Amino acid sequence: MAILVDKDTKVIVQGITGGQGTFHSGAMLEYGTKIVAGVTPGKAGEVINGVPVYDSVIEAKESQGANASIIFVPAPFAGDAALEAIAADLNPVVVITEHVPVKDEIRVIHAAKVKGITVIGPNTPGVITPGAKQKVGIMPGHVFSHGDVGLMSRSGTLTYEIAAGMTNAGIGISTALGLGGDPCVGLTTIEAVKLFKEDKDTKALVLVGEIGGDAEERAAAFIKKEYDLPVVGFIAGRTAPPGKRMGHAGAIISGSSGTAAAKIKALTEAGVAVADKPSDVARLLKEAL
Amino acid sequence: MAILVDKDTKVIVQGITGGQGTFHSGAMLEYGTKIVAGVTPGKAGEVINGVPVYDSVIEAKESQGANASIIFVPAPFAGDAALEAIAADLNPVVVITEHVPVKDEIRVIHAAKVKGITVIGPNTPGVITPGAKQKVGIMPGHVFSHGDVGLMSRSGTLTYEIAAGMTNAGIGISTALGLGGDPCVGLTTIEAVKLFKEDKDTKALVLVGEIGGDAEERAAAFIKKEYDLPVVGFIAGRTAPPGKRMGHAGAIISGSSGTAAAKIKALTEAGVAVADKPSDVARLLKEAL
Amino acid sequence: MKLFEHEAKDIFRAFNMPTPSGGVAMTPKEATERAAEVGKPVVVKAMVLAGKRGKAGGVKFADTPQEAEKFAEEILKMRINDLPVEAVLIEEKLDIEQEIYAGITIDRNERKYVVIGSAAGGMSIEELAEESPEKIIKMYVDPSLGFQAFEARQMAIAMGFKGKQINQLGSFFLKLWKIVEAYDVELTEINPLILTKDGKFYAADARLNIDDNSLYRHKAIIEKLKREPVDQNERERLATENDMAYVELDGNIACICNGAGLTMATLDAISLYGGKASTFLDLGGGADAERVEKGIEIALMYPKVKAILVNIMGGITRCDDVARGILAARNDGDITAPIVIRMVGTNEEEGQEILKKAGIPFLKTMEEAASKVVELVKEVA
Amino acid sequence: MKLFEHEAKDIFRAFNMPTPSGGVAMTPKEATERAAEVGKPVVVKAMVLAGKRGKAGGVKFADTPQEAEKFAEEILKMRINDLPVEAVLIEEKLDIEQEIYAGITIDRNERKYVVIGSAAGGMSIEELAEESPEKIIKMYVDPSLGFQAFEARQMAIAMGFKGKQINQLGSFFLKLWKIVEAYDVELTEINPLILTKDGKFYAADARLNIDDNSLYRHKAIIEKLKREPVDQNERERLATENDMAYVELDGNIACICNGAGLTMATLDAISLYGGKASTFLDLGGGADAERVEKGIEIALMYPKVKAILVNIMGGITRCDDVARGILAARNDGDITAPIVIRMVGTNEEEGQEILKKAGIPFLKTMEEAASKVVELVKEVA
Repeated sequence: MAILVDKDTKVIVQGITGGQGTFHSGAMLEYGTKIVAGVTPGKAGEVINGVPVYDSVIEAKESQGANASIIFVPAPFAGDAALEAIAADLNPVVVITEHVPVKDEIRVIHAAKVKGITVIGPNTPGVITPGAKQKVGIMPGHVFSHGDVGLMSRSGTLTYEIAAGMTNAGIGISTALGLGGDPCVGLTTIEAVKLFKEDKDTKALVLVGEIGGDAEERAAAFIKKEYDLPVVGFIAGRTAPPGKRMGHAGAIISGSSGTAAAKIKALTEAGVAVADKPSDVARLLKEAL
Repeated sequence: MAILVDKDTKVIVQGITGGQGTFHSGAMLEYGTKIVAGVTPGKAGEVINGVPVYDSVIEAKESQGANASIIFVPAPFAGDAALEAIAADLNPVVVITEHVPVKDEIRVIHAAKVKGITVIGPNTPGVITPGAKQKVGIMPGHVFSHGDVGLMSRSGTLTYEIAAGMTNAGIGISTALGLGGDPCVGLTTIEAVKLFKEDKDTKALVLVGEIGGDAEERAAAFIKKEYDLPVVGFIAGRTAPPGKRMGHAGAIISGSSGTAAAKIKALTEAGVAVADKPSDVARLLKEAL
Repeated sequence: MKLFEHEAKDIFRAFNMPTPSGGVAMTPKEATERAAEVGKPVVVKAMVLAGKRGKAGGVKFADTPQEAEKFAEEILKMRINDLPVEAVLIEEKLDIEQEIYAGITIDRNERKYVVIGSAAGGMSIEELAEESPEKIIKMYVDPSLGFQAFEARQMAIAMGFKGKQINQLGSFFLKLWKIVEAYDVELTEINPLILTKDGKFYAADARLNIDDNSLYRHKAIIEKLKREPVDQNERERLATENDMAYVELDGNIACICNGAGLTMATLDAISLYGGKASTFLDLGGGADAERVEKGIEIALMYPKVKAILVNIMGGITRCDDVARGILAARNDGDITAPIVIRMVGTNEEEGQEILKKAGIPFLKTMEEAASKVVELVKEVA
Repeated sequence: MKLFEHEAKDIFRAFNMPTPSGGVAMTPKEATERAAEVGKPVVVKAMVLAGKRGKAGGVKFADTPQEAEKFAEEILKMRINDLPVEAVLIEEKLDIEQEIYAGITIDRNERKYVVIGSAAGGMSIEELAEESPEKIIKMYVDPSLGFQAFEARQMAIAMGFKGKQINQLGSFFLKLWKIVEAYDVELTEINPLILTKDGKFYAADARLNIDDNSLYRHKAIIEKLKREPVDQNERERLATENDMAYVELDGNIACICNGAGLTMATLDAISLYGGKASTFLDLGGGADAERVEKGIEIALMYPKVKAILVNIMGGITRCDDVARGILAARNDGDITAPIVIRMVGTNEEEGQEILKKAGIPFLKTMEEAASKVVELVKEVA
């Protein structure tokens, strides 16, 4: 078991004929991901990495029996691609694309919510379940080892850094999940915690947050009340100045809200062991388990 | 019992300070309708026909405990008024206003559907339940007498004509209902039949249709399959030429669809006794009952 | 409001929808110039707000500017469906690979916009629906999300297109939807939408009807068109100005009633008694004396009228007001044909009193009234 | 993209939103003319994309055109928040009855637009939120229906307005929403929105930020503005052009990393070891050698930089590419400050091999690297 992605996940790659789509569908297949079809309108009949390409998601789904989608199409078309995946009832829909207009994100997230579909991202590295050898994302698979700790994060490489540290320390991962670096993302931190809570094979959590918004504070409130297993946290951006976007569109301190200090305080009060450095995460996990 | 409107109906009149709103709220009150509040933005504090006026539907509802709305505001603002009533969970929402843009109608009807609210109209004379002395509409109350026949129609004065004929013949009405003369209306003919079917005090139906669309054919199919009580029909527009709007925006024969002949045929095949003239309706009812 | 083809195409072009090169001409001379500008064989089309103009001879192909001038001259003199041809549109004659149908309208059962397409364009959608309904693709538009690009592509796929034509045709449908949204369009059709031999799509025709009820939102476009709706004769225009519903028919009895349903039923009753109506005239709700008089005046402008039937079911409309209107019309000498009056409902007695005093007869049921007016017409004839 | 106040107000006016009379001036002389045109006491405001310009002296009231000229001269010479004042806006000084706050932004938890209003405008919404949160009215916009006129009126009612002001202020909010929808606005504020003593509402200030990710949809407006985003210094502009995330800080260590989270964590690690970062530079995913070299070049343009820390977690980014980039920068003589390198992940061994051969030292953990670079800076100082 795991969350969102497991051995039964059959993935459609939207935008498979583009550079990113081709490269990462290859990497996913190599890792073990069951990619059953690709979609690029107008390119039906092509074959990329052995995967047949269709003109539309619905054709791809009906021909190959897919149940999830990963989207690599350029930002101006990513919202439409996500709506197409949602209309075809694929779930989850993982939107890798960066720079999607927020108005489009809001439409996509709302459309998914109405249908009870999970959108991950946009601007996410995706989801990986090492135990099932399934990744629906762009993360380097080898840094994630199988185990019983759930990992969620708003950033990519920082996740790899922490995952690598865990792997080196002999701690494995049930599912690792990038939530996306944009202010508006589909699956939120608190929703991710809830999903992990329902997963009986996840025995502890690592919550990697960053400045901006109050997703971590909300998750902390939930953890305090409802989550009994160990949680280790890390918050990036302690030294970030207010008013500046730190790379991610979502990583910005506005006024006094969204600071690392507030997040660390909320998590600590919720009983979460908050690491000072990425490398402390593995140590704190060992102590907690 | 009856449908949509009964002794527990407490009505808000939107646009009560306008000419139509003032005139018809007076007529409704005189008939016996429980009007608890009026709404005209910016005119809170006024009193019309003894009814207090509020700036918004939600204020009116919360102050006076209303559960239904009738709308007299001018066409450019009627869609907004209906959405306001829907947002405040009033049900039914009766839209008297004529000439509402169809785009607005579609939005309103969809918003109501999502919340399970019945919109009657636009461009309707409204609903009357003579037994409860409640009318939420602009029809002359005295031509409707209490009884057990349900009456539904897409037109106003024709309904009064037929109701008057029934009253003269000693046949009473459970609820009479104007569906509205526009192509897109909230409550459809078939939905009205279904409502009457659930009403144990309605023992027979009169279905007054007209050219345009296929609402009557759809209702006929339902009646054939699911409705066992007597139904008398009348279809206006047997002599109407194709391609011309006969007064109502919805009363138009396009190509070969929407003709009176097709409707009469469908109703007859469903076991409905179709009258040749409005005055035949009462006679056919007597024969059927 | 129905737009002329060239007006609709101006909007199409504003939304980057490809249309054939060319332009509108008001005179044969302008037509020559337009054809010369195109520099290729052209089509000369009558600008008239009537269907089937092709069958009426309003569409001609010209190989030279001289030929275009000749056809323009012929066409500009025509009347189609009783309407004058306002102008001609001169456009490049396309090298046709395939004729396609694309349209958007409102489905009254679903209460949604519906996008319609067919790879078998050229003929009317009604004919196509009868001959080969399986060739018509329909897609309903979700009222909360609107029509999406992926759905537009699905239209193209379902219509049988492949490769990059999926995106090209999809883009056509998407633009058409954006126009529908922007201008409260209740019906638009591109028939034919032409795929040329060199693989390009063009809107070769354009039908665009804006919801009359929404015109207050589109003052800029009406301003730009610099015209009033023109698909009406003088009587129709007058009725529209007075906010009355008015339709002309083939018979000789003018029906003046209140309410569309009642008016239709009155027409039908006349037919039942062997008569034929000339006029559908719905005075609307709450007509006063002046309005009744105006209605009679408009109805009598139509030469076919031999008798009048006034049928009023008083609700908001008061019978005394109606009686006063009839009286005023008579006293002004406006009533130039036999008239039958039936009038019941609100203030019925007061109204009847007025008519009685003036010596104007009236009846109590619409059946009596209809049968009476049919008799009168027979006497007149 | 942040719009200048006068640019935002041009859009406001296009949506029929009342703004004070006046106009923009590039020179003191133009300021006199604008003030003379207004013909009343005016306010002279610095056009600069920085907050708190009032406190910085960028807003002055002038009773005469001469006074306006004098203030314009002063203000046009100013720099506010390290940015030059581009122009001044000369506007009628309004006769204030009440200052109101109106704004729309995006709520990231709800993933919805949120409309915000307060009858206590004038001060910043953040201050107001701390002092009197009860005075702030918020309304979320339904993503499928959009913001409705009745909701706009409810805002005005909830803010305490009565009578016809409900419709007037509601109309302001509704227009603001239409602008947000039309231009992909991620934040707009009118603060203050002024109610004058004679009972009229005016947008006295205007903040309008368009979502950078949506700019491809708004080419017409960018074209019209005839300018690039200007709230950036040269280094920031260069980084934007190269699609790198770049932020300048107060310290002296430039952090060049891949990924925003990792870059922030690197900054934090430096601080843990007693150092202070000067630069946040995120190369993004899949940086090649050239990009790495460019990143080093941009980082070193900032005079505060005393040392560089390159911290790469190879995923899509390959360590051999990074190594080649560093090598190239060194060989070109671009590296003018001590550099510490940490590099793991994809093609780690190949990358390390390249650095070893070139005699460039590298470290394996970010903690070692952070502590090392802090030491180096101390030595340099």
